[in-house]
Formats: sequence, structure tokens, C-alpha cells
Amino acid sequence: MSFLSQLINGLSVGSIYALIALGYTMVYGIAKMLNFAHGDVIMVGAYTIFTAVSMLGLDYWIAIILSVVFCTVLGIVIEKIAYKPLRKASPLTVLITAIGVSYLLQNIVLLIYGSHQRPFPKIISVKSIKIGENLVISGEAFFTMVITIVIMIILTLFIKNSKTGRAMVAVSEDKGAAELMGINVNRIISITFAIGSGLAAIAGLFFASTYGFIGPYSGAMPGIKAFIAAVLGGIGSIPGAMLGGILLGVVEGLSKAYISTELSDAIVFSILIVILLFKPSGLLGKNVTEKV
Amino acid sequence: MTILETKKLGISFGGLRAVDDFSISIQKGQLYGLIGPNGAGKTTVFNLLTGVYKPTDGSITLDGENITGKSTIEISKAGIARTFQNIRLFKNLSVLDNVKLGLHNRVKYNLLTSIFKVGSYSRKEEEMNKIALELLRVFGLENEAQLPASSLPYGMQRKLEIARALATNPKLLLLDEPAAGMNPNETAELMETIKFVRDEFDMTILLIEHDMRLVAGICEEICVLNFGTVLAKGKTSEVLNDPRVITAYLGE
Amino acid sequence: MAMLKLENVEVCYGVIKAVKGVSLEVNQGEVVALIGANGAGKTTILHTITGLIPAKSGKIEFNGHNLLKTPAHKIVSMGMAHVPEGRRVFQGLTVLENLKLGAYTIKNKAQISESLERVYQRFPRLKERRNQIAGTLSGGEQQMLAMGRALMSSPKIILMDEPSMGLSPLLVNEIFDIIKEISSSGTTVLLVEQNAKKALSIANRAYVLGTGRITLEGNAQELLNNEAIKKAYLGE
Amino acid sequence: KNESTAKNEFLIGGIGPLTGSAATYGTSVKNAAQLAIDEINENGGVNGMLLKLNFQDDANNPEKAVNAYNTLMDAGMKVLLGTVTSQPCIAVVEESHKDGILQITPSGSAVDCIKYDNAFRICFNDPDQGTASATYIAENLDVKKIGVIYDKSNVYSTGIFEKFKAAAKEKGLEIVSEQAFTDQSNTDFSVQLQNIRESGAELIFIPVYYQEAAYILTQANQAGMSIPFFGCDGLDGIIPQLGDNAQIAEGVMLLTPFAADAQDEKTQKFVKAYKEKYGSIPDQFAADAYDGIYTIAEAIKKAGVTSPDDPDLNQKLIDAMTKIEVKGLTGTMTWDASGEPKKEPKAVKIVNGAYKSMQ
Amino acid sequence: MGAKSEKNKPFPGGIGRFRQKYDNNFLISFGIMIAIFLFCFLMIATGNATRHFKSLLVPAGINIILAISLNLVVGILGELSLGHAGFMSVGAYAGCLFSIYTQELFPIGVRFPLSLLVGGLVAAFFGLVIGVPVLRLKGDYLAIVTLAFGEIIRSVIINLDFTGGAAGLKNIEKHTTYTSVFIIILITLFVILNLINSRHGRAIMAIRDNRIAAESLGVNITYFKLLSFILAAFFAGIAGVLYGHNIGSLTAAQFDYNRSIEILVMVVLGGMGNIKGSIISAILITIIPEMLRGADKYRMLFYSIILIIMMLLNASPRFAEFKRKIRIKNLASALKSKSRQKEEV
Ligand SMILES: Nc1ncnc2c1ncn2[C@@H]1O[C@H](COP(=O)(O)OP(=O)(O)OP(=O)(O)O)[C@@H](O)[C@H]1O
Ligand SMILES: Nc1ncnc2c1ncn2[C@@H]1O[C@H](COP(=O)(O)OP(=O)(O)OP(=O)(O)O)[C@@H](O)[C@H]1O
Ligand SMILES: [Mg+2]
Ligand SMILES: [Mg+2]
Repeated sequence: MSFLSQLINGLSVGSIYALIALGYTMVYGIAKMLNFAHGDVIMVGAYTIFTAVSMLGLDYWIAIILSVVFCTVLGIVIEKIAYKPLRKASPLTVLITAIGVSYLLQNIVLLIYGSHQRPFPKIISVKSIKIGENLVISGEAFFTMVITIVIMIILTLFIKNSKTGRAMVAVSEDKGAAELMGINVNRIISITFAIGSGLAAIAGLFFASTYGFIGPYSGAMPGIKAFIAAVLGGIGSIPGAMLGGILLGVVEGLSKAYISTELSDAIVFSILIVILLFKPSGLLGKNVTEKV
Repeated sequence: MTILETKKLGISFGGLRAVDDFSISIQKGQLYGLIGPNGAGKTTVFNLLTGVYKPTDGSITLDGENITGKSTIEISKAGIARTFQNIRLFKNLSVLDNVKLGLHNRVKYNLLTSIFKVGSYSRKEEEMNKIALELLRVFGLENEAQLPASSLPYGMQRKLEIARALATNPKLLLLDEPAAGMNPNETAELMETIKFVRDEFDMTILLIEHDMRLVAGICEEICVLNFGTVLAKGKTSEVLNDPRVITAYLGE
Repeated sequence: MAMLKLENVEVCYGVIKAVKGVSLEVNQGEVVALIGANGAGKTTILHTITGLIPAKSGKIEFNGHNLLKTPAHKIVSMGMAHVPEGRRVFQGLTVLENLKLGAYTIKNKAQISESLERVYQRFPRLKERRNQIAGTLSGGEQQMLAMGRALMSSPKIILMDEPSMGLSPLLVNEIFDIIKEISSSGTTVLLVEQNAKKALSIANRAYVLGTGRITLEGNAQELLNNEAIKKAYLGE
Repeated sequence: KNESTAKNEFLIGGIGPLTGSAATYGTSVKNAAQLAIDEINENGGVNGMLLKLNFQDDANNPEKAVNAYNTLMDAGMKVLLGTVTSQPCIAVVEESHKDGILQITPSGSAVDCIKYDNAFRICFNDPDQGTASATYIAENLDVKKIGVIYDKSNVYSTGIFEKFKAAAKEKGLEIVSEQAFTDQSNTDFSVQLQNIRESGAELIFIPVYYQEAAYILTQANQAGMSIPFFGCDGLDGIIPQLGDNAQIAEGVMLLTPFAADAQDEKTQKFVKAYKEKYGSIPDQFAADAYDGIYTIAEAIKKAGVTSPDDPDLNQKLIDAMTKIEVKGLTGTMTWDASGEPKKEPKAVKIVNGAYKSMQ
Repeated sequence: MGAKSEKNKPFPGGIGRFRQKYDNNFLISFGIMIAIFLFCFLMIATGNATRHFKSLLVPAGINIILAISLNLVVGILGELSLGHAGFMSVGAYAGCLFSIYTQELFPIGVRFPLSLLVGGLVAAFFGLVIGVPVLRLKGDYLAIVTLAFGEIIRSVIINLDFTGGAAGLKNIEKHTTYTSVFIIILITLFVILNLINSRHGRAIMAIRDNRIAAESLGVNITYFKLLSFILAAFFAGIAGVLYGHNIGSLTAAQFDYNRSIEILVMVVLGGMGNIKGSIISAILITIIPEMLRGADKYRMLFYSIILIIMMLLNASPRFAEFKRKIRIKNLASALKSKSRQKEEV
């Protein structure tokens, strides 16, 4: 019983990681850049809802839509200003710029809202689900899991079947050749960012609802964890991001429960390293060996 | 004297039998051609010979030494050097440094010498420069020595790759489509260079090529691969007139 | 009237001038060959025409439109296709997916399936391998795929960059036959080739590129018999 | 360059995190210190001098704190109020000791923060809080089995916990479950709470700051746990933090010298002024800083310093510290040479969303 | 034409042994460092240096060492490492523990250099350990592993007793002076620049440019990858010891991934493989946030904006051209105006 409920604890954390990792891996896989600011877009999304509901007293639905729209636009703007001029630069240059953007978002929020954590409005209230005597799945966790799976399926279908999705894959493979097919590469990358950031807004909603508080730095740690989850699952693989996120959450939970709360971070990271040593391109990543 | 001998060499990728029952024997100083349709397994043979892939069957003997299953580095030390079908230069390094890397295991000094620039450093570097420049001269690249390799036009890059491979002073030199992307004149020039290298350095050369003029012009013996197996081998002129080779590869 | 027209085009990589004032014309229905030594700038010219590299100065017109101000992806929808150097098929996608991406600019579904049928007809091998991952195809098959992909947009003109490179003699012949067919079905072709003899034998007209400059132009048959050309490019 | 050359302006330097994850604490200190200084200046300053605050960010990093310290010295700082967090404080006290200037840390609670003669503090130190908590629980509450959640990566939290553990053993309390977390994972406590629930603990001791405590309480509530919580001064601020969900904190007990809703006039005035100026309810850090400034003012008065250029200023102020008594928000304080404040911790319980004194 | 072929000659003007050993890169880097040192020395000697200025010298110097050493892995070997602060922390703890426990054994003149060595060696050992995954992984996968490695170290340090746990190590004697840092920088520069300009350095760069080709020439990939990681870790460890002996205390929190990323920022801003650039950008990244102290609460906002602008400018081809122009123009005009001045006098 205890094992099951600890497993559920891990799964709930994992599904949050997975949800964040989906947006991360989207940008990561297609624009081939590590958007270290992704976690901060999540934070901005949560603040948008906070502002709309707690400060302006708007309706929940309006707040959520507002947040998605705002983050989508934000994603596009960031891409235009900070990343687009770097199309030809090395990926590391883009990485550092993304870190700059991450600092920028944190500090803007810090200046506007101050440094203290804000209680996040209770938007998602789903009843906990009781299975048997002691087994309880919190409503938020269940809802997060469902949403994560739905988004994963939609994204997979979108990329596999829609014209834009195919164009995204083409862009991720070879930008020049994609251009020769008549694909507007800049537009596709903008769309990718838009989707990634819109997903970040949704992740922000669920993250903040689950834990109840937001601060200017709330996005940093989840961002890193999502990055880890995305890599663990295999770069650019959408089901991989999901799997990586869940696995990370479960390993974290179980090692806290059964090995040591003090050393759980070290344990989680060690397991990550071991997994990557056996699967050097992630759990579901394509193992591309270079043809000689 | 036999320099290279392979016996029943084979490898599979998943279900695909890329090379099967591949046996050849090359004499010292020979210019040997390996031809065959696209995807026949020619490059794979090179990869087997150089240790990039480990053969699932068969054996490779270089100058009497069994090198089957050895690592790329060991094989390089044993005396096989190669060029690549898709050029693999050290793009950000100078032309000269590219060739000096070929000398990596020939002119050596230890780590402490590197770090403290004492002892034999200058002498060894000068020795390397001398050998490398000489090689570059053979290929008409001496004026480009200080340019980054990536700035060379395609044809020169191919030549640089050959010079770099030669710098390792190999017993056997493998060239993978050296004339690809060259026009007939450049190809003719390249043929001269290859012959020159063979004579001057007393080298044994095995080459893959689709340009029949080059193959017919300089190879003494050839081997035709088709679907991973040897279709024909022997004297160049004879093999090229083999009707099976004509239907499978040459056309006309 | 010329379908494609370059006037005094100059292209630079950083400070290095790779193309130094090139003018050329391609007329409707022609096969025009562009030959020249390694590094002469042939690939650069093609890239400039399709907008992957910006020109420093000069003029490029396609059916009366100024291409210099048109982004690459729009140029494709104007009816131009490019088979790039080194094939550049989408390695991780299947043959069919590659072909469909070739018709990216085409909205009409019926037209797409029609094009697909035509391409399959021309390259039966591609039909046979339609679900194979492109990266695992052999060199010749990848070349066919690159051509088929370009044809998917039913272009008015198709630019080909060394389509015979790395192919076996048998396939080289096949590829040139295909180019002839493509041309006879009404598509204009601008062909860059190292294999000058083959290229000239199927072309109507040809240009010879020295380092960054046109050094000679004329009727393909005449050039084939030109002593200087024979010496410099045909290796005779 | 020298900011204090303006006539008779007495420059107080402040150092604390204004950016980074500890930014709230530094911001509270900065705000409250400014508030106190404004009040003092409105009433004519101290001994004819006006006070001025120059507050520098250290991002909770010792190296940056030392840089900040030197910036302040260049600016002509006379007394240092800081640093806010322990780790940087330990590094900075080395420097201020060499310069011999008076340093008062409002909230640096590690023992070593004030290891030199020139350094004093306003808050309680960690060991004292740990011992006091264990003693209080053993003597006043009817529980024997204790579960603990503490921040392994934080000095404050581990400092209190270690002493608590030792004292608890002495007092016959049994720690049935020790649950740690770190700054790498400080939002999800479901596993730790579950572990404690299964250990049969009757009380959960949480020597953590209110930001983490807010997560812990919320999640305990979600999991339907009804075990009482006990915390230290870092927990102060939990009620405003929880906002609309303040009822979650019902029954939480904490040791604290400050309560924002205390009924005395001084506190009410402070809280009102702070809220008006900064829009939020002051926490423990703010109260400590406010008291810190008044302590400095008191020391200046006692030392009879009338000019910032007094050549013996440093020694005079340090000497004065052990002679003054300050009636502050956090209690009435006196200091001895050790630099520790003598004041009584109060145990409070949150009842109906407000602090209620316990014995 | 004549000029061109002269320029294309392998070694214009013929080269002496000295030039062969010490190329422009080497001389300019050393020149920059010595000029900076002299400038600081003069500032201090003439009493013009503020305390703030002086307190930045050691941190800037430590950052230079960190940036140069990380550049060996990221720029020269071409592998992304997000765990440099991890090596720094192991070195720092090892070296500082050593100097604390041998307080009675050795006089300071021996103990401090020894503790630097101990810190460096222990970090180098960890470099060897992390080198194992390095041999199997590439790109972002490796980045994650190095990041994880850094966080594991941090987590373990927090949980050990002899490291002081969360409270950290205290009472480390403060021996680091800007002169000692300067000397270590010169040693680091000497070793790394020499290495780059040698058989070993070439092999490392060859691996970066084309692993398969390097292997085919008999370059031992394993050895050189490990060598790079070990050397980089060694110097990061030394930097850590210097850091500990400058601040007087150590906690694991100072070495989290943000610190690693800060070092990476210096490397990328300075240019991959560009050692001179690393020196300059390490100084910039150290002083910009400090210079912005006047901006008060907008400090970090400005810092992030400056960081973004610097990266954008750095990557812009127009700016590269501009830099080239002003460099040549400046030199020319400076020379001209100097000679004119002389004439006028
Ligand atoms: N690493 C690999 N994994 C899977 N299949 C491979 C691999 N390497 C080669 N092959 C397959 O083995 C076959 C032979 O390939 P190889 O490159 O040797 O052909 P080739 O004769 O060199 O052809 P070309 O003349 O086109 O270069 C091809 O079908 C190729 O797809
Ligand atoms: N990305 C680049 N950066 C710098 N120089 C380049 C670049 N691409 C090509 N060049 C240079 O521009 C010139 C023309 O190159 P281009 O590729 O157009 O030649 P080409 O005629 O297609 O030759 P090939 O027959 O080898 O394909 C060459 O000198 C080449 O080195
Ligand atoms: Mg091949
Ligand atoms: Mg070309």
C-alpha cells in the first residue's frame, strides 16, 4: 500500500515534469536549440494568470486564455529579437543568449511583482480520487496526467500528420533543404516557439496550481528538471519527453521514500548518468550513428 | 610479396549482408581498384579494413600480421591509411596542421615536452614541418599551407586528404572515390599524382572509383563488388570486358 | 524571352568574392549546362538563384520577377526547383515523406497525387522503396529521390547541381536519360556538371565558368567540338 | 566619491540578497531599514546627524557580499547592517573585523556570523532556537514522537535541526522520522510527508523558512494530515504567504519574538507604515532590520558620537553596544561581549489566522 | 601578387625557434595579462585603487583561470560541459581541508602552494572519473551528464561531515593575493597555450573537428579526451583552492550549476577556443554586475540585457567586420598621430 502511494506521489511529480518537458523538447527538437528560458516562460505564464485572477478579478477561463496568448506572443517576440539573429551562430551562442533571456524574464518579474512568493489562485479544483483505504490520487495530479497525455498525443499527431508538422521535421533535419522545398523556415521556427511557449503557459498553470505558490525564480528548477527529462527521453522525441519526465519523478519519489531524502538528488542524477551510459541517445532517442 | 590479404570477410547490418565472402590479395606496390554499383559494399570494405566496423566473419592480414578485429588506431599504427568518400578534413585547422596530424604517430614527443616546450620540441616540430611541406609540395598545396582547410576548393580538399593519409607513412593506402567531383582534366592530373605517389613512396594503393577512365588508366588489377559479393576480379582490361560486369555496373 | 536571366551577379563569402559578375540566360524549354573547374562558383550561382545566398550586386530575373528581393521559400512557389549539391534528402524521413515535402507549396491534393504518380512512373525504384528511411538509401537512390522531390512541385525550371557525382557509370547514364526526359516533358533545366562531355551532349546551350566569371558560352554541340574546351574540360 | 561628505550624514551600509532565490529576505531588510531611518530622520536624526542607508545586493553569495562590503567602505560606510543571510555574513565579518567597524546582522543566525568583537546580532542564533524548541516541546506539549522536515542545503535549517536533535534526546523526545530536502527539490514534499505519516509521529518540527513551509503545510493539508506543526522564527510570515488559504496554518506553533499582528502600539505602527510604503505585510526579517537600525541609533546616542568623522567612532560604537538597552519590535534587547542579544523567545500558536501567545 | 604569395608562404620571413614555440596567440595573451597586471599594480601603488576595485582583482583572476580551463574542454575539445563548478568545488574543498589540517606541519610558504597542488590533483582525479561517460556520450547528452555530475558533487558535499555540511568549511586562512592569482594565471596560460600549440593540442582539436578522421590517423581519442578533462579539472580545482583562501569559507551552494553556466558564458562570449577572448570576457563578466551597482534594483535587469546584446553583437557579421575595420584603422591612425605628435614637439 505504502509503495503504491509513494509511486503515485512520484507519478504526480513526474507528470508535471513531463508536461513541462513536452514544450521544452518541441523547441529543442525542431529549432535545435536549448531554450534555457523555457522554465521562465512557465513562470511568466503563471504570473499572468495570477495577475488576471487575483489582481484584476477576471474569470478563470479568460485568465487561462490570456496566459496562453500572452506566452505565445512572448515566445514569438523572444525568438524574433534574441534567437533569430543567431540562426547562423553556433548553438552555444544561442544557449548563452537563452540564459540571458532567462535572467531578463526573472528580473522583469522581480521588478514588477517583488521578490516574495505569491499564493496562486485555486483554479483547478478536482476532487481527489480514493482507491481503497489509503490510496489517494490528488485531483490536480490526475488532471495533470490526463492533460499531459492528451497534449502528447495531439503534438505527435500534429507533427506526424499536419503539413506544418512535416515542415517542422524538415526544418529540424536540414534548414537549407527545407527552404528549397518552399518552406518558410523562419515562420516554422516562429510557430514552433509559439507552440512551445503556449504549452509553457499551460504547464505554468498546472505547476502553479499543484504547488500553490509562484515566485520570480519558480521556473528555474522545473526548467532544469524538464531539460533533464527531455534529454533522458531522447532529444526531440515527444513520447520520450513524457517518459523521461515520468521516470524522473518516479525515481525521485522512490529514492526519497526508500533510500534517503538527504541523498535523493545525488541518487536521481546517478541513475540518470547510468541510464545514459547504456542508452547514449536517451530512452526513445534515435541512435544515429554517423555513416563513415 | 603480399601486402594485404583478406579471407572470406563478411559483415551484416541488421538483416542486410553488406559484405560477404570477400577475399582479395594485393601485392606490394600494386595499384588495385575496387569498383561496383552504388551500395555494393565498397566503402564498407574500407571500413572493415580500417577497423571502423568489426568483421563478423573472415580475417585480414597486413604484411603478414593478423589485424582482424583490431581498433582503428592499432590498424593505423600497423600501416593502413585512408581517405573518405565524404571528405573528412579538420576544417578549422590549417592545411599544414592537417598533414602534421598525419605525422602524429611518426614524429613524437611526450606531454611534458608539449607543455613546457623543452627538449626536443623545436627539433621535432621542425622535422614535422619539413616532412609536411614536402608532402604538400607533391600535391601542389604548399602555398595554401597556412590557410584553414575549409577554405580550400573541393578538389584541393581531396588532395589534402591524400597528403594527410600519406603522412602516416602507411604500407597500404586506401582511396575512396578520389576523383569524385573532379572534371576530366583534374582527374587526369590526379591520375598522374597517384601514380607518382605509388612510384615515389613505393606505396601500395587500393582505390574505389566510379570514373572508369581513372580505373582503366592506372589500376593493374580490379575487383568488382555486387550486392556485397565479389562479382569478378583480375586484370583490369579483362574484368572490364566481362559481360556480367557490363550488365551489372558499366552499362553501355 | 529568357525565362531566367542573370545580369552581372556578384556574390561574396565574407570578404572573398566567389562570383565576380556573371550574366547568363536560360530560355523556356532549354537544357543549359554550366560547366567549370572545381571552386569556380557553380554551386554558389545556383544557391544565389534560389535565394539561399544573397547576391552582393547584379540582377536576377525569373519570368520577369526580380528574384533578389524574393525569399527562398517564395521562389519555389514561383515554379523553380533545385536539386542541391550532395542531394540533401531529409535523412530521417521516409522516401514518401520526402516526396510530399517536395510538393509543400502545392495546395491542391489531386495535383499532388498526380505528381507523385508521375514521379513513381519515372523512378520505379522510389515507389518500391517508398517507406524506406531516406538516409539508408544508396547514393544513386538518394540522387533519384532528390530529383523526384524537386519534380513534385511541377516546376517550370529545375536547377541541378552535379547530379552524376558519385554514381556508377550505369546510373550516370540513367540519370542523364532522365534529365533528357524531364526536359522533353517541357521542364526547363539548368544543369551544373563536372561530367562536361555528358552534360554537353544533352544540353542545348552551355556556359563555361572560370573562377567566378563566364569565360565562354555557346551552342553545346559547338562547345563539344571546341579545341580549348576539349583540352580544358573534356580531358582529350 | 565619498557619499557621507554631505554634512553630518551618517552612512549605514546594508548587504543582503535583492536578487536570486533568497531575494525576499534581503528585500524585507532593506525596506524596513529604510523605514526606520526615515522615521529617525523625520524626528531630527541622531545627535544632530541624519542617517543614510546604502543597501547592496549580494545574491546570497559570499564573494559578492565581500565585493558589496568593499563598495560600501569606498562610499564611506560607518556601520554595517548585515548581512542578511548567514553564509555571506561569515565571509563579511572577517573583513569588518579587520576594519574594526561595527557590524550588526539583523538575521544572520549562524554562530560564526558574530565571532568577532565588532559583530552583534538582532535575531536568535540557530543552536539556541534548536534547544529552545526541543525544551518547549518537551515541557509544554503532550507529544513524544517527533517527525522533522528540514533543508539539508541550508545552514539555518540544519543548524537548528542538529541542536534540536541533541536536545530532544536529552529531554526524552523521540525523533521517529528525519526528512530532508534541498534547494534542488523544494516544492514537492509529498514523499516526505507520507514517510512521516507512516512513522507515527505526533508532531512535525519544521525549522525552515515560511516559503518552504507554505508548500509543506499546503501539501499536508491536501493529503489530509492533521499532525500539528512546530517551527522557529523563519516561519514567521506564513500567514500572509498563505493568503486566502491561511486557515491551513491553523494550529501551527512557532517560536518567534515578532508577530505582525501583535496588539502593541509599536508593532501596529510599524506594520501599518510598512504596508503603506511597500504594499506587503512585514516579516521577521523586516522586524529584525527595523530593530537593527534603532539599535545603531541607540549606540550612537550612547557613545555620544556627534560627527561621522569622529576618529574613534568605531571603538566608541562597539563599546556602546554592550551598554544599551533597546526596546524593539522583537523584544527588549541587551547585548554582552559575545554579541548575542538577550531577549526572550515567545511561543505562539496560530489561532483563527492570528498569533496567540502560549504561556 | 608578390605580396600575396609572400603572405601565403608557410612561415613569412622565416621563423626562429622562439616564434615556433611562442606564436602570436601566446605572446598576445601573455602581453594582455602582463599589461593588466601592471595596470592594477600602478593603480594600487599610486593609491588610485578603491577597495571595491581591489576586491575584484582576485575574483576576476579566478574567473580567468576557470574560463581558460573550461575553454580547453568546450572550445578546443569541442565538448559541452556544464559541470565545471563541480571540479572547482572538489578542488576547493580538498585544497582548503589540506591547508586547515596541515596548519602545524608546514609554514605558509609551503602549505599554500601544496594546498593548490592537492586541490588541483583531487579535481583532476574527478576529471578522470567523469571522463568515462565523456567517452561514450556526445553533445547535449554529455552536457546533461556533466551538469548531473556537478549536482551530485554538491549533494554529496552537503551530506558529508568533514566538509561541514550545509554550514560549510570555515576558518580557512586567507592567503590568496592578487599576485598569487596572477602567477597561477600565467602558469595556466603557459600550460594551456603550449598544449594547444603542440602535437597534443593538435590531436585534441582534430578530435573536435572530425573524430573519425582523427581515429583513422591513429589519434588515441580516449587518451586525449581524458587529458583535456583532467587538465581542465586540474586548473578548475586550483581556482577553487584560490577561491577558498580568498573568501575564507566554502559552501556547496556556491558551486551550483549557475556557477558552471557563468563560466560557460565567459567562454562562449570570449569565443570558443579563443584564449585571449576568455581572459577579456572573464574580466567583463566579473566587473559588469559590479559596475552596475549604481543602477540599484535595475542592476540584474541591465546585466541580462547587456549579456543578450553582447551575444547578439558578437555573432553579427557586420560587427565582426566593424571590429576588423576599427582594429586596422585604429592602429594605423594611432601610429600616424603618434608620429605627427613627435614631429610637432
Ligand atoms: N552503418 C550502417 N548501417 C546500416 N547499413 C549500412 C551501414 N553502412 C553501410 N550500410 C549499407 O551497406 C550497403 C553498402 O554500403 P557502402 O557504403 O559500402 O556502399 P558503396 O559500395 O560504397 O556505395 P557507393 O558507391 O554509393 O558509395 C548499403 O546498402 C548501405 O546502406
Ligand atoms: N561557405 C563558404 N564560405 C567561404 N567560401 C566558400 C563557401 N562556399 C564556397 N566557398 C568558396 O567559393 C568558391 C566557389 O565555390 P562553389 O562551391 O560555388 O564552387 P563549385 O564551382 O560549385 O565547385 P565544385 O565543383 O567543387 O562543386 C570556392 O573558392 C569556395 O572555396
Ligand atoms: Mg562508397
Ligand atoms: Mg559545387
